[in-house]
Amino acid sequence: MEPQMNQQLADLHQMWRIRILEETILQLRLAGDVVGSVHLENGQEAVAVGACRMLRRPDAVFSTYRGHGWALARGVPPEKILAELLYRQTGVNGGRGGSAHFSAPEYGFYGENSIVGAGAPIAVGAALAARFDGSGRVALTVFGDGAMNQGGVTEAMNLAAALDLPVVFVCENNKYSELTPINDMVRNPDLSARAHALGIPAVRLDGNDPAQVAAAVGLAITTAEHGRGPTFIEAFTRRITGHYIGDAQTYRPAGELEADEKDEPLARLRHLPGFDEAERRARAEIAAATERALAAPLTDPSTAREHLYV
Amino acid sequence: MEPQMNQQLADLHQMWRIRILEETILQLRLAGDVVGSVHLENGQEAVAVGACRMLRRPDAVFSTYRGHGWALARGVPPEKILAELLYRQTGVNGGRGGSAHFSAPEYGFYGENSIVGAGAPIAVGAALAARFDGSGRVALTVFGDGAMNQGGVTEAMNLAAALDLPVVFVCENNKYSELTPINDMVRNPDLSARAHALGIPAVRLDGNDPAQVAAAVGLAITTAEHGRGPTFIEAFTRRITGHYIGDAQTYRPAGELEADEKDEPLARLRHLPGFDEAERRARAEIAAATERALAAPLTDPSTAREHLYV
Amino acid sequence: MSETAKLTYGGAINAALARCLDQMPETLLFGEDVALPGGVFGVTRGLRKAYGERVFDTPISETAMLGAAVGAAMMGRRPIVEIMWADFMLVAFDQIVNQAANVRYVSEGRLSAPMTIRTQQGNAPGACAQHSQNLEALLLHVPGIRVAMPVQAQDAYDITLSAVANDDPVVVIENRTLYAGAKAEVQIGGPVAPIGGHRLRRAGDDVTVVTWGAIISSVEAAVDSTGVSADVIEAVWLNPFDTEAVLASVRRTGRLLVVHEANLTGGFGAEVVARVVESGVSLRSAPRRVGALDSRIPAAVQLAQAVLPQTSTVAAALVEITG
Amino acid sequence: MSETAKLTYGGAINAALARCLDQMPETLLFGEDVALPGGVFGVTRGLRKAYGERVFDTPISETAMLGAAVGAAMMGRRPIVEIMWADFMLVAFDQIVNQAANVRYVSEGRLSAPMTIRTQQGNAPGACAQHSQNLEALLLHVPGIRVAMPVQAQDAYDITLSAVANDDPVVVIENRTLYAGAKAEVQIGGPVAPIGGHRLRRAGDDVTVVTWGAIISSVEAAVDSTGVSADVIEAVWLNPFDTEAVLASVRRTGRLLVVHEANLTGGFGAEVVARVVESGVSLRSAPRRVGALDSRIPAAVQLAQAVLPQTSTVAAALVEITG
Ligand SMILES: Cc1ncc(C[n+]2csc(CCOP(=O)(O)OP(=O)(O)O)c2C)c(N)n1
Ligand SMILES: Cc1ncc(C[n+]2csc(CCOP(=O)(O)OP(=O)(O)O)c2C)c(N)n1
Ligand SMILES: [Mg+2]
Ligand SMILES: [Mg+2]
Repeated sequence: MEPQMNQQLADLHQMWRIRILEETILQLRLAGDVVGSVHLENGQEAVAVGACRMLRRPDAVFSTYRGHGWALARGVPPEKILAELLYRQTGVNGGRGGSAHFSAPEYGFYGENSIVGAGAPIAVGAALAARFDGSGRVALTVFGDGAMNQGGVTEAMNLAAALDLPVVFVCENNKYSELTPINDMVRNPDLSARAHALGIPAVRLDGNDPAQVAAAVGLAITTAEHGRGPTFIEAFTRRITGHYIGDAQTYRPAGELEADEKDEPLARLRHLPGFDEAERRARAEIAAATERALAAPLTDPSTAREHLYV
Repeated sequence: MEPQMNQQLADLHQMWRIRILEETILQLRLAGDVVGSVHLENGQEAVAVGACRMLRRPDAVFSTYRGHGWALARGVPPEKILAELLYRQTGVNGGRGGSAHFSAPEYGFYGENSIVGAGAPIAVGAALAARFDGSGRVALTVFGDGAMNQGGVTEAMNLAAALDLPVVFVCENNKYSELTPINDMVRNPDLSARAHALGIPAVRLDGNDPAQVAAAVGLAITTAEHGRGPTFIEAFTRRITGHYIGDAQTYRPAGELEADEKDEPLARLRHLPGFDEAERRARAEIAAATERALAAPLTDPSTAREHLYV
Repeated sequence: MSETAKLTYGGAINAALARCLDQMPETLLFGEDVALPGGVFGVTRGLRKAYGERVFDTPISETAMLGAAVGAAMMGRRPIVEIMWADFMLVAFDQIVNQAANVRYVSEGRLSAPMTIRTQQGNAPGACAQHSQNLEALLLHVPGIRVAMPVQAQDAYDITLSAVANDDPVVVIENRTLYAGAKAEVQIGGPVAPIGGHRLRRAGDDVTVVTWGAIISSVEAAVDSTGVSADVIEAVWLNPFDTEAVLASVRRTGRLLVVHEANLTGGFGAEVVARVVESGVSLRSAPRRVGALDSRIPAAVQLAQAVLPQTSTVAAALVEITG
Repeated sequence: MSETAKLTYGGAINAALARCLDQMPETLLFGEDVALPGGVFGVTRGLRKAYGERVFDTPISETAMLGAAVGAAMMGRRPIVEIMWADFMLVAFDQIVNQAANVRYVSEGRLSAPMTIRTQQGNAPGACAQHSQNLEALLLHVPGIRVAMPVQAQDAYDITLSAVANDDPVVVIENRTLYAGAKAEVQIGGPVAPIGGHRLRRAGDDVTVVTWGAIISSVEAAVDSTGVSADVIEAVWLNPFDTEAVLASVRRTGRLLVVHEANLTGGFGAEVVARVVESGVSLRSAPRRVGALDSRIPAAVQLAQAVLPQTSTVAAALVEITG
């Protein structure tokens, strides 16, 4: 196989891993093993996969509540993610983070955030640290289209631009903020224009194509490495599940979801020879991880008071 | 005289009124009659004067702490402003607002704000009200260059754009935020680009020329009246006094202040035949107002608890 | 014209909002996902359709939303703005504390901000630390803001109306675990009460229990299971707080227990205890507070249970204080 | 190597910051106007020159500043960020409460946020309502954040060091009316103390006065002028709060007065009172609090005086409680 083909298969496999992880989480949630708020990223896997394959060891990812796949793509073992959602001792945070707020710094995953937009300034801080700690770290923060309207995101982008900090701002434009279309909430649907206006190089691309995302993130890393600061990437994608579990998606125009399902990153690759094999491997891996996660003991409630302060 | 000349003289007189009001406040502050934080707008008078002469009765102004001149240009009698700063019963708020946080809604001056950027969303609310109350109100909010980096300002601009609300955003770009040059705090010195990016028509103009400001505000009002929503005006101007009283302006490059003093709106009009006369009239008016304000009784401290709730 | 309807807690709020929109033309209702989608909890369902443009969706811009409410209120509108989770107030707390709270006072009464902020708070199984806080104490330290916390459907209906009709900023803190509970008979259409007051949920002689929020169900269960004779005062309005009612009860019972879901330190329970003991009323035993431990709230249900007050904790406190 | 220097309160903070920058290479110092201008109150003067790029100015973006502190701290830096006025925290309160406070706990200790927020608060003649608040109580209800409030130059020096050296988020609340006061002998260069503890400012037998912040000068004046024999405990650290020291004193004096500049309702004074009475210690008279009235703070000096606690109010309370 050519290298490009290899890469495509590798991406495919990663995307399958995320998809099956998310499907597994959905099943666990419906079965009541996982409780509470869960946000899946089905359909959006290509952004995480394209971006994370370009990241290096010291790089730091800051995602939103929709972050299981980002963690997985960053290298967090699925068992540790599942155990986290199942509140097991073996979870990345022993269940304190849960689906929407876990972190795994040992894998360069500095955590989800359940306050819309709040991860962006924190990523800027991680980039600021890089200026002084010799790590060569680039900080990548991902947020949604709706998050662009949270003032702190603009503040974060401006601060990164003013200080030339190595940040990659990835906006996953999936057209909706919860149940509301982004285009009803902005006048100018080109969200990347806001980054441009702050002096940040910005690109809009097909977020269902991991190669495009990877290319842009690669360029962003180079830009950052050369001391030229932040980059903004608006990646168009669609979630093919509800915003939360139980979201009936009645706000979708007729036919939209069907079209999105045809265009989602895995559907696009159905023709690839390794498609089924990638799925099988991913299923086996996640199934085994699920079994182990379920078998692990729940975190001991007597530890609940620990770690508030040093 | 031609109408244009008349207008110029009227503007000149208004600017003199503001200048002398501010100088008087400075004297009162240095004498200890006024205490605490005072922000003068010497050199920036043309923005307030150009803008306010275009505003109609129902329009609402929301300024910053640097708002004495905006209040005056909006029609608030100088005596009431001075009495406010002197904590007299006859002050617009009986001294509860003081220099940095007073309002006079009966003159369409909905108040200063001492939280950078916080007036912008409030102005959007006043414009929102106009959609339903039949007032035909346009809301004008003025803030500094530095305020552009406060997230709430972007949120406010986007909300106004998304809802097509009648707001005029006036950014007085005086180059400094307190003691720090704006161009060190942004990558792209064109602040109006941010409004553009949100889909808001934006213009950059000479804020030391009341006619340019007036023309832009007039256009903004027409735009708003036609239901086309907000406008952004970046008005370049310079303050020729410190940010606060006592600010020695050591952060200014050599020669800058001198150049600014040559280019400030009153200096520019020194050649006008009515220049001295306008100054005399303004001086007489403000002197009389000061006398009356000083003669008024201090607000009775026993009223301090009133008006917390209805 | 007063009549009754069988409504859930969420339904009662919906009915109250509908009545506000119907009878007060100056009301506006906005927030994230409140209009076309009808709210992420369905509380505002149908209102956009019924009341048109006065009900609208906003961007995810809490600062702009709250600021817009302040500005619209200053101009005579009566905005009702939804902050989806109380935790999200904190991205825009300035607009509540430095802006809304100051409008009337600083303008010497020339301006006012008759706005209502609806939000909901508290822990539910699996919610993360950023969606679990009980933040009423932060608001209760802010002069100029009113705060209510209804739990029963009738109160949710009545308080929503009183809040919207009030001419000052009012924060109504709801609880999402209650929205879709059992239906109850709710008197609708009656006169709008002024703000303030409490509800006596149990009457008794041996201890005064002051509580607010959804945890009242644990308090009631604890009282019932221990058989302690308790006055249970639900402070549905926390500002204004009905200090007199509490003092009158404590004068009789000689004992005070305060229960809230928020963490103890700096919670409003401290204020209740302080007011009671400052009054000089004589107590038969030391007052007590039950609240969450001073901790962040973990997502794991079994850990959250160890942090949040449980019925058993309340019961133990009741027995101890009266024993 | 410990030596002494004559320093103002502001100078002591400057010296402490210089030492931090000098001895802890992972420190960063940033905020609005702190670097090139040296701070609007001059507190950070000279530090940019001495320590270069680790000291820098930021845009007027409190959310980005505080978020950047959180992120840098997670990565092992030790950021010191200045929020020019405590009132301005509120535009970015999320980054303190929902972000910084959660880092260690939610990550099960895998991450931490060793950051220091320096701010200053309180009323000074003529300050407007948005520049006059005392907001410590808001922070003190937030588990995961430490809070200190130094008043004396030595404490300002020591506490700044302890805060920066501590591995959790610490808010140090200064007071601008103190920055340029008289110089005092300050011990510099000594060992860095762990956080916590109180200062006994007066020793006496008839009443325990617990207080914090700049109002301590009114408390001392009131004690001295009335001649009341009072233990005056200054809670320089409010979290951790030295409950034991207060209880030990009250056990002896049998009386408690708490004085703070913040408004009474929901202030931290309530917490102090509640802890004392919950402990069951027997009191000779009802505890009392003195604080600002529950009001916004007017700019007019004569009105502000009517709202804020004065020496005479404290004196009257002392006489009453011991009388
Ligand atoms: C400050 C804040 N406001 C509101 C919410 C509630 N909320 C959670 S997700 C969400 C939509 C976010 O949309 P977008 O940024 O497009 O991300 P997506 O969920 O589509 O990935 C909202 C409004 C929140 N978590 N935080
Ligand atoms: C949220 C907030 N942060 C910081 C301040 C302190 N501050 C007051 S004025 C000012 C500078 C504002 O600069 P700019 O917006 O350019 O307005 P100018 O004063 O130049 O008119 C700052 C930082 C504040 N009042 N509010
Ligand atoms: Mg989205
Ligand atoms: Mg400026």
